[in-house]
Amino acid sequence: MPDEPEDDAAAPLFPSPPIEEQERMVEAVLFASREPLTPAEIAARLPQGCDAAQALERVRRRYEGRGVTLEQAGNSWAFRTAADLGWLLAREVVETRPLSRAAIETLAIIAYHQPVTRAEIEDIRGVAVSKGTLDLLIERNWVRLGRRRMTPGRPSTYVVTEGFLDHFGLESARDLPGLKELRDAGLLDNVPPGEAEPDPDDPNQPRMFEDPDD
Amino acid sequence: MPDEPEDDAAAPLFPSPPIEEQERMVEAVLFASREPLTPAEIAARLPQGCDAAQALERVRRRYEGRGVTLEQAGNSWAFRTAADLGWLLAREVVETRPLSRAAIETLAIIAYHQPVTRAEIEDIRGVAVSKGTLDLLIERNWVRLGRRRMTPGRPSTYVVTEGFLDHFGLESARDLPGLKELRDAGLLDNVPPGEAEPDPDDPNQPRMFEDPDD
Amino acid sequence: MPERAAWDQLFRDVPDGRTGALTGDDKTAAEALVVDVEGFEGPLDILLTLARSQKVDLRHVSILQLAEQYLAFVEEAKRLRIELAADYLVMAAWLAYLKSRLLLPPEPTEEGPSAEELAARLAWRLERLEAMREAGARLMGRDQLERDRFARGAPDTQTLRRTVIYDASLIDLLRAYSRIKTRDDYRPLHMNRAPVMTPEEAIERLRGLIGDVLDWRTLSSFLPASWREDPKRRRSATAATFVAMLELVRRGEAELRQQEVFGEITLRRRAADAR
Repeated sequence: MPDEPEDDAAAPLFPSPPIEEQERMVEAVLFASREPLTPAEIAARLPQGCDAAQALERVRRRYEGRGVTLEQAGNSWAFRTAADLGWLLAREVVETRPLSRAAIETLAIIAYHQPVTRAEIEDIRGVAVSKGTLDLLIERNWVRLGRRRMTPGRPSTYVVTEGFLDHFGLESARDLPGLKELRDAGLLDNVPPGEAEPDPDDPNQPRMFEDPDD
Repeated sequence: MPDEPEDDAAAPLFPSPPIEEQERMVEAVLFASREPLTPAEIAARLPQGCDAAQALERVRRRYEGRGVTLEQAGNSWAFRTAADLGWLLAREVVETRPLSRAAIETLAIIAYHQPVTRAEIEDIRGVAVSKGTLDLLIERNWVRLGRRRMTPGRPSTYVVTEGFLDHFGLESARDLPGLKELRDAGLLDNVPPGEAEPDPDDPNQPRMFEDPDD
Repeated sequence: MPERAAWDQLFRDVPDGRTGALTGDDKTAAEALVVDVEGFEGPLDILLTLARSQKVDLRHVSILQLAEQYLAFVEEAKRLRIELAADYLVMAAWLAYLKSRLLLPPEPTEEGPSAEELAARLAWRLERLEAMREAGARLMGRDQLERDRFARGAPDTQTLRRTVIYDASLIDLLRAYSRIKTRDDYRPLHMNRAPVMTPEEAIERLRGLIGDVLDWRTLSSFLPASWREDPKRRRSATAATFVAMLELVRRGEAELRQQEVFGEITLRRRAADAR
């Protein structure tokens, strides 16, 4: 077994590979993974001195319009078959139980209102959210706990994950369909348009689209 | 290969997609498939009138020299990581474990008594030394074989290596502290033999039964 | 949703909130509602369905009419002895209150939001719920992973190369050597001086002594002089000698006697003829 060099942090012993070669490497690493990878995760597998971001961009461009394309979901990247060819691949579909209406609504509310507390979800739906519904969304890796709200009781908030973005083919939560229209119509607020902040106990009215990752 | 499906027995109801589009389809089908696919299997998934063999050949050429290549195994085709990049997918996990008691004692005896034969090590430890223990120390590049002893049977001797000195920060094996220094450092029991009653609770007191060799 | 259709049917027939006598068919439809209440996601969901039956944009829905529709639904449920969950009843109470305020001229002294504001707020909540419902549908209509877009079917398995590096420090090395040297220097000394008498030693000793013991002798009289003073050594020797006595009795070489509980244990050689 070769002895590991003791000093990893030192300057690279070899010059970094040419960018074309880095591109091949990124291609190989991403092809091999089902899960989206962040540039940092990719960089960790490349030799020292590689520019993962640049190589990634080259790969993305190379696959533009192909049958397989490089997709971004949040901060992560993955190869996915082009959406227009989905009909060809019907036999690859793994049957999953369809989501209940409650789960779909809850998911939409979390996506459009994130970060959102359980009480806010319940206010919008007008009904209690069952623990099972949230558990299911968390288990599918579409929803996770966000930061606690700085209000009395410090309630947990829910946000959508990169897994959610990947699943629904969204680059970021900002790309949710109809987001702008809903926001302009005041339908993502906690109070009807024109009504003042109604609740003096709740000074930090949650704001839409705080970045879940910051 | 002629592109004209005119003389086919069953004329397709729809014009077949352009070959570029067929290429995209083959790309997507192969990417999403869980198993390698034969040209016939691919053709069965493409719309009527497609030329799977030709599209496959175009895909193969497109991926030539890339990080991922289209490879044939028997009559089936699948995307594979380029052979020269396989190492990218192997993750190195380095685990550090403490040397076993048997190994560290053997190493200490070799360091203090080198050159020393296996029989001598066993004599000093009072326990047999397994071959695995010596092999481990040799593999770790801390011990190597020295000259044979000029005694009957010409047994091998063991000595410590440069790697050993390097790892333990010693100029030479003679730098190892002597018995008196060990005693002063509190490592050796410094009560001269025959004086005070040894305390049975003293962990340094040998037990009636040696721990089984580890 | 077939149950929903049945339900809509029921209320389309009574848009002004008055229910006439139910025919047999109506009754069947109303009973389908029992199932349907289960299917509804709370009072707001029912209100949204009722509002849609008004066939106008939600912004222009008549809240008064909506309140009446809802109250009619609750009445109907009561008549059919359908158990409604508490929140449906809370909503009914609130809507009854809202209805009365919408119908009566506003009292100037009354504080808080006006009836119109409350109505607007309800309308907005319905609109918001509907917006989220549509957003959910749009989300589900997107190109979903493993339905419309696919990940690599046969991802390469990551091989994990595990390298174990054994490590030790100089102090480990010195401790190890000291341990060996300590063992060498003191082992015989410690072994002899350990304040423990083994049963084997005691048996040897007792067998040597017992030949002379024709009369009962106490256990303690068998202890060697050097094991009598130090309590630890005395305890160990006593235990070992007792075990030795039992062993000799088992072998038929001696007899034991204890005349009272916790009394002295005495021993003598067993007469040869008694064997």
